[in-house]
Amino acid sequence: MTAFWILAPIMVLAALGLVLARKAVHAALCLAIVMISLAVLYAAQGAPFLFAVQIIVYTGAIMMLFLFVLMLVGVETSDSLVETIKGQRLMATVVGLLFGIVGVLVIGQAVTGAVTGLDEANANGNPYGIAKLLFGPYVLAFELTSALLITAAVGAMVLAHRERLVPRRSQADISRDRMREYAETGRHPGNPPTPGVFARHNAVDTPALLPDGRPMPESVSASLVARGQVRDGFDDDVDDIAKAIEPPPHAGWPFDQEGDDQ
Amino acid sequence: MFTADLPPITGPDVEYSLIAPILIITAAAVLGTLVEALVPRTRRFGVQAAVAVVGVLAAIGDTIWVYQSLDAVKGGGHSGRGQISTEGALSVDGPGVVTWLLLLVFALLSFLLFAERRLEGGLSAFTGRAADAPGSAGEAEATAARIEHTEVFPLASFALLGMMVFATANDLLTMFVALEVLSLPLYLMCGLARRRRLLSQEAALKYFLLGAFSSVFFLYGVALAYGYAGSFELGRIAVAVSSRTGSDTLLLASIALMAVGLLFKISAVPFHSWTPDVYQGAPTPVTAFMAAGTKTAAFVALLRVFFVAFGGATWDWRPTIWVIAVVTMFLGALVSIAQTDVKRMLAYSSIAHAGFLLVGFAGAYVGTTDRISSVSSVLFYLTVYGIATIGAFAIVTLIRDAGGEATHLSRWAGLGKASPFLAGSFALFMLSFAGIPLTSGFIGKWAVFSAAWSGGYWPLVVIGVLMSAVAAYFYVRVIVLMFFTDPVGDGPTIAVPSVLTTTVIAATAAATVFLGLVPGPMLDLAQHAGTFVR
Amino acid sequence: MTEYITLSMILFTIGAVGVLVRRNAIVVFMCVELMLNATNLALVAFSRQHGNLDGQVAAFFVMVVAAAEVVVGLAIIVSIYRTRRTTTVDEASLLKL
Amino acid sequence: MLELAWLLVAVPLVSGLGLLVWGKEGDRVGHLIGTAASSFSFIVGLICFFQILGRDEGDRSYSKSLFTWIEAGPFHVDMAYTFDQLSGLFVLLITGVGTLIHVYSIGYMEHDARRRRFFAYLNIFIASMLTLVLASDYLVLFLGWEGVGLASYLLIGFWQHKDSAAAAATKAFVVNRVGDVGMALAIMLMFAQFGTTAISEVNVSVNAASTSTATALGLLLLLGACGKSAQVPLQSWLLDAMEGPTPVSALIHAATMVTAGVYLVVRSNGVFDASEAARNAVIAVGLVTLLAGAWIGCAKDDIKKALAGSTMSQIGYMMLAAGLGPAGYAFAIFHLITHGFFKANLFLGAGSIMHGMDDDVEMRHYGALRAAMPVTFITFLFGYLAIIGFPGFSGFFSKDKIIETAFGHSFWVGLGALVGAGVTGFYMTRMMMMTFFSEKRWKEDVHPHESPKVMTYPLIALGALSLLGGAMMLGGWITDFLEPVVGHAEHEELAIPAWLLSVLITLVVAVGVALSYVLYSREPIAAETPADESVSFFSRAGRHELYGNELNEAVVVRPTRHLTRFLVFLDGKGVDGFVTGLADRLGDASQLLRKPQTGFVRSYALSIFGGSLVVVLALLAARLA
Amino acid sequence: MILTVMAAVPLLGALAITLMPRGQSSATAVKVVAVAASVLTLVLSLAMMADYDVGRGGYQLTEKHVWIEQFGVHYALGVNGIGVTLILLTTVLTPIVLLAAWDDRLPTSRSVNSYLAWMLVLEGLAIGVFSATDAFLFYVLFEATLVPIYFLIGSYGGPQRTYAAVKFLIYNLVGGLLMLASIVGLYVVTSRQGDATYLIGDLSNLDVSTTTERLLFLGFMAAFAIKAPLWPFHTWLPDAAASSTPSTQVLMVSVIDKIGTFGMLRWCLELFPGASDWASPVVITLAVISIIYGALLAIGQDDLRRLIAFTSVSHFGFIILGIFAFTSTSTAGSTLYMFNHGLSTAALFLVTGIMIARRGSASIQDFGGVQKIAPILSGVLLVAGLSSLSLPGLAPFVSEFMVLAGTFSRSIPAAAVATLGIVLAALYILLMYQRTMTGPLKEGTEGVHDLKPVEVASLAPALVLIVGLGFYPQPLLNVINPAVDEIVSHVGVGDPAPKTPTGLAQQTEGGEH
Repeated sequence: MTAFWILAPIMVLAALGLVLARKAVHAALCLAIVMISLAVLYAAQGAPFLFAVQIIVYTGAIMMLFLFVLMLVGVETSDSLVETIKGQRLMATVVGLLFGIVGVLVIGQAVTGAVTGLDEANANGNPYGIAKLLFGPYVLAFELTSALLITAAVGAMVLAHRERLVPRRSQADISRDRMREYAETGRHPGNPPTPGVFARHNAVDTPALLPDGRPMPESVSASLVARGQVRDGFDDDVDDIAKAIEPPPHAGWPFDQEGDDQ
Repeated sequence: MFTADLPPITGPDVEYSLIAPILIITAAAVLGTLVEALVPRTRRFGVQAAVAVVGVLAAIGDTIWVYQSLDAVKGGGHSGRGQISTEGALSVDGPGVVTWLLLLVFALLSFLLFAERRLEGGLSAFTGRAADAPGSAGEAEATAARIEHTEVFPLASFALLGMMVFATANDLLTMFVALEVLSLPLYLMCGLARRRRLLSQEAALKYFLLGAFSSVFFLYGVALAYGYAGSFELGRIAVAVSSRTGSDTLLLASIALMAVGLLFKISAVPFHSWTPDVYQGAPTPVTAFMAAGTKTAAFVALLRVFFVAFGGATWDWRPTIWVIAVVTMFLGALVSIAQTDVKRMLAYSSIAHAGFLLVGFAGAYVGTTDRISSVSSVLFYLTVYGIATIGAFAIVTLIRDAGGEATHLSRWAGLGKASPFLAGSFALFMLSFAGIPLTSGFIGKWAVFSAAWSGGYWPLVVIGVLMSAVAAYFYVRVIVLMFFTDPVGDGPTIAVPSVLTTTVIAATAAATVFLGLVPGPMLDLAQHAGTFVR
Repeated sequence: MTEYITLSMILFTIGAVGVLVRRNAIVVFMCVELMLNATNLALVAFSRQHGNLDGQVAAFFVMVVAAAEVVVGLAIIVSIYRTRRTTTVDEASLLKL
Repeated sequence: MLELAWLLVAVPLVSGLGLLVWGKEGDRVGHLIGTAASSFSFIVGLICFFQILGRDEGDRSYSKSLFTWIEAGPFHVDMAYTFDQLSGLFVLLITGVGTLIHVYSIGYMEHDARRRRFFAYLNIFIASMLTLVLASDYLVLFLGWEGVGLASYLLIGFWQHKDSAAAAATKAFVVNRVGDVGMALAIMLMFAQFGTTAISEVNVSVNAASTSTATALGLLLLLGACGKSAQVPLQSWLLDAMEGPTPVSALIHAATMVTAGVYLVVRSNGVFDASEAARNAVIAVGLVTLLAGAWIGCAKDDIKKALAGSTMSQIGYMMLAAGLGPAGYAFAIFHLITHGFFKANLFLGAGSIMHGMDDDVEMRHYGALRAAMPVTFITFLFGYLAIIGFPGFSGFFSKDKIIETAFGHSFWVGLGALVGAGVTGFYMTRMMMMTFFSEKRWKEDVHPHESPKVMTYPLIALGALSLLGGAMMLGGWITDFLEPVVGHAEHEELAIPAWLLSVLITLVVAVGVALSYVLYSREPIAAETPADESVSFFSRAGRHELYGNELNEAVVVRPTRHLTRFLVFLDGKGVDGFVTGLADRLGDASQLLRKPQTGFVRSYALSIFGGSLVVVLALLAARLA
Repeated sequence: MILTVMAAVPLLGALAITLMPRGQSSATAVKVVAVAASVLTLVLSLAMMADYDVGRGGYQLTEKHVWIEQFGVHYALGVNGIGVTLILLTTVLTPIVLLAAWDDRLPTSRSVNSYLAWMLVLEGLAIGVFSATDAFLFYVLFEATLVPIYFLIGSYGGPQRTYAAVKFLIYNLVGGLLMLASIVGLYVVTSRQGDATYLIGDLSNLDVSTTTERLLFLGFMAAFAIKAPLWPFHTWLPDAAASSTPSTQVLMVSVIDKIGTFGMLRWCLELFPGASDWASPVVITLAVISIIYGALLAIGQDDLRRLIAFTSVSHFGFIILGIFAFTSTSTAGSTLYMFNHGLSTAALFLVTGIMIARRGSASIQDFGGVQKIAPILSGVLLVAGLSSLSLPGLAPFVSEFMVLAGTFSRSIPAAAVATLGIVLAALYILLMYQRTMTGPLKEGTEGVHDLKPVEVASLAPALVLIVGLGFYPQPLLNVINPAVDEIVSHVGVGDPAPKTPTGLAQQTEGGEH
């Protein structure tokens, strides 16, 4: 009983943590706490076999799977605190509270009758008792779980496995291709310089300058070239910019300009 | 070291001949999995389809044999036909075997739709490579390479296996496992549509999360039932219920929570909300399979649990079922009026039909040998509903435009002119759904209403007929659209199906008319099935 | 006995509320697992009360089922993540009305 | 011949229907066939009449059932006819006057393209009217009753291209239908009360029934009679009915059909004998109509309408007489017959005048026609003298008797009848003055001329009958003759001798005539009708037919129209609106209920969670409750 | 057997037509086949009349086969006088209607094949409905008639056809489904007492509690009241009539709506006499309201088709009134009225249909002075109209008067108010006639030429029957009376005896006669 009273608050808190933790990883850890505590309770309840399975299968395998997927989708993801569905949180709380109260009052308190205890059932050891049931009345369910597992395996394959349709291209293949291409079409195997290299501006519309000072049009995105938005990047730009910065020589006051227009 | 001390565990006693249909389907599913691994891709699809169809056909044959031999195995003491087998895990009884037959027939028709490859230019309705993101280069590559997920056949066979066990499970634990066996493949298959994959994946996610959520409720109900009776076996629970051993509130909570899980599967309000989304998003052949099969299996399981295990508490649960039936009929019928998508509309119609089925269930009428009972009426209704549903979804697969199936209702305008027979068949299914006489739907309605009235619930019958009028409104609107409205623009194209889909449509339409005109044999079957074996 | 069932009920409810309030599909799914665990607790407790092992066997089955379910569920979540780059369930709301 | 008396009806009916169906080829001979059919009926009628005359006084009624018309449960109606003294007289009047009018119409309608059809309608009318008077069952009578209504409708609206004619026809039919309601209810009451609708049986059985039943029956029959005979309050259609061709006005709206009400009352003598209240109602109706019709007759400038007012008034006399019980029945019939002669004469005369005046009916456009149309003038004069009751002429005898009997009943009724006689003298003299005397007021290019012989011969015949019809009264022949049918009446002695009353009546009439003569000869008559404002209230009211139409409009037509409009609105917005509204609400509800389908999986989960809570609570509640 | 054959012939004809090629070239052949099938049915119905023993009463020409054993449903046919009358009406009207549909201009791209096929289907189903002696079979066929009409309105009607078709279907379906509830109830009731059965012979001696009987009755009555159509359930009719072709209107109003009144007579009264008696005050009130309300609304209509529809509401009021007065006179009158109303409404719908087709408008305002250019047309309209206003000498009068006379002996106020309907009838018919046919020729009406021979040929039989039955209805009444007597005695209210029977009077008066 002691174990229960120690573990129960921990489990409830951990469960609440699962619900309230912003980070998914924290939630997963909270769940792991619940599960391990449960395992202990199983042991206390005369279910040593389940104690082991809970630790191995649940906490070990299932939780790891969760964590693994969490890693996959980004371990840092965290829920925003703003509830987007109107009233969802309120209703969830209200329904949850009511359900909990009804459950605890009606169901929890309704469990009456003497506790038989498992001493007799576990007479030959807990695993033996379980095995006897597994291969007795529950043999069909037991066999059915195999269908479940096959389904799970096939399902995971279907959804996650990308069947390779073309042979995998290794780095060697790629480099060989590049060289062949260079030989046949003259396409340079190396990367072109990025825009703005050595140029006056490092903007994307400014071609890189080759060591000999010639601009290299290929360094600018083809679409910019097509739109004709490429700067040439040479010195005459300087004049343009100077003009843009300095006022024109015979510029008057703004109101004078208005008068000039007339 | 302990081995010597322990008494040996005797092997289970399994009546293989009785549960052979289940074994055949299991074998087909496993074989399918192996085919996936061993048969080259080019021939895989055909082999898979053949394995699945042959498996189902064999199972059908065996089921008929089992049904005929039920009388022989009838033991003394109980009123039903058949017996409890496999150490109490399955009850191979009249209603159960009839349900097997129904499930197998629905599966056969659905598998034919699965195997249809002419509509997508030689490819099936399932995505080529589910792992590719929709619209990605990989997807195009997969399409170009003409690869297909032939795994749907073994998956569907597993689902079928789950359904069959679910409908005949005699203990709650087997029932729970079967529930998962039937659900998991369906979750997966929902996400495999070739077109509109975003919707399809979303449907899979929703179905999965909500399915898992609701099955936990079912499981908790099972746990409470175990807490109440100390056993998972339906018969033992029934004994506990009638002897009122445990705490009543525990029993009631158990009934309620198990009802939640089961009502979720049959899409009764307020556990229906997944239905429209999933039906719309899933690949249409899967929707057909799911709509007909899941509902049938789940409903028979519902009947079994409530009549066998909780039969002693009928007066506790009947009023609630009553109300749920009304609300389900009402909401399903009403909301379908506002739908503009054919598949969603059929989904809401499926909700409404769940309500009508619940009417028959709420009657909780045991009946005599020559009278329509709740079980036989529901079985008949499931038959006609399943057949018409598969037929309707089969037609949905044929009405297409550039983006795949043209499911928006406005695209169906003027279909009657473009293809009178297709539109006529769809109209026939709609009329059957609406319960117009001379179609099977009418006899079905009649049967469930008479069961309800026989059970003393005539106001429910009156509400039921009024709700059918509301429901009829939108079925009629579809007919208006197809026959009385001129097409907007070019109208959709009507894909020319292969013999597979054609067979399905022809067979379902013929069955709908036949069961409307000559319902006797099927009624006989449903009625002769008798009651559940305890 | 009562306290075990009460604890189980509390955990179950917390799990259910978690399903309703969390938006990360994985966390939602974890909440479902919490509910399953709560159920297992009840089963084990009832098993001891009735003095038979059926409850424990059931709990064992639940674990197996949960394992399979997790595989399938995470596969679905991953495949959605590949498409949408998110695991928020609210984002998956194209199908509605 | 009596057993073949059904030919009376059959021949004109077949002829009429045949003429209708026959195409254009029938146009040449249609009128001849029609006249021949009518003449045939007259001859058959005459033979039959003499056959019953030849029988014993008590055995003059001949009944024959042709076939069972309707039989269902206790309801049994034979298609049977009874040829007795009363119907015999009517048969002669109808076929006699009818044939004359057929002949007249040959000329009158000569230039009408649809003359064949006109004769067909006339034949149908003759057949229906004969059915009415020969019927030995009220329902068969009703068949004829409505048949004449139909013929009247068709003939009033014969010139359908005129809106006014069409409207008048509709009005006539509809107003008659109001009367028919009474008639129909009376027949139903008979069936419910006596289990039969045979006239003879009803008239006997009514004695065994309560007085209130008899009164109800009498009043209902009176309502029917009012409709058909244009008695107040259902008088309004008759003046409009003058839109029909003049021979129609003569035959239907003067001589025969409009007197059917009187016939009905006399035929149902058993009923009226059994209820004094019903009789008094008849008297009241008759008296009021008598005066009202006379009043209208004084004010109308349209010759046909003036005559129509006069017809109303004269029928009022008959009605009054019929209401006086056994004492008056015979006189009512007598006056009916003489009126048939002279009023047909007057109408045909009017038609002859219109024929010569280019169909102008306005008396103010007449004047000094006596020279232009001598035959018409003379015959019209005979009719005039007969109607005002000039001693020796037929009207003198018949009206005299009625007024005498009225005084016998009550002084005030008698006084009313007497005043009516005076007014009759006034308006008829006015008509004579305006038409044949005074100065010419003809319109330009109107050249009055005498009508062709085919028209004048009937006039002459009718003129002769107007003079000689009174001979029937010689020795009280008609009262004796009709006694087996209408019952015996003790002759009541008046306070003053009969001859003195006759003199008094003649004096009163003379005063009326003189007053009129003075009024219309003193100064020239205006060629145009003076404006309403310039004439006295009496004239104005008379012109407006005592505001009967306005009353109908206000009391019946307008409320009905409003009710109809309201109901059309109600049907659309209320009855149908409820249903369509329900459908709309369902649509709204549908839109509303799809809202929770938000697409958010968490909302769905909430509904599942909430639903499970509700189910748990419901089950617990069901146990606790 | 002959009943089955009679119902099957039109259905087979319809099948044949469906299989025939579509398009202009084969249109005439299709029409000929359709008319031939209907004429063959008419001949068969005359043969049926020959077979039918008028004097014997009861159900004759019966046949019975088990259909759905589990429900106790039989394929059972048989006719009594009422059924014979209505079958005759159906078989007489269908050839007329098909002939009249010869020149119907259908909406573009709709085939004449299915148009005529649906009509023949309707005829076959109607014959089935009128001869079914199994409640379930009756219900099935009753509901099945909805489908052909639905397609006839929806596919071939006017601009509002979709709305009208849906309204028609839903309205009638609501009623039908309520009846389904009662049909289910009948099963429950009979199976509790022994074997489930739907045969009318077994059902008419049902032993049920008063409440159950009333509930079952209400279900049946709901369907029939909507079908009939009784106020306030009538609003589907004007819309449906205004949106369909003349032939559809005739089949719908003259034949199919009769199923409502027929059903009241055969099923409500025979199965639930006590409940019928219980409900009669309400039904009679509604019937009287229908009479007056329908007539007043007819006066207020501008659309010819709606006008006739409302006149039918009024006339159906009379029929229902007669049925629920429970006297042999009124009930026989109602039955006869069903036949007569069928004829007169058919004539009205067909002739106005011709007018509307030629004028291109159904608005009364668009007509005027047609008589001048189309005398035969106007004559036919007038005769049809006069029969509609129950002019004595035309068929409807006899029946209307029988209804009123019978009702009068049961309820004077009802009869008195109903009688006012005859004034309103005169108003709506004659005003319509006046506005369309008389007066000067209205502009735009010139195209309304006179009837063509084929039109005369199609209308003539109806008119001849209208006149003939007006003077000599006895042949039909002889057929009707035995059946009606059985029903009235089954209801058990009995004919009210005359208060002062003639015999009594003669005795007391001592032979004054």
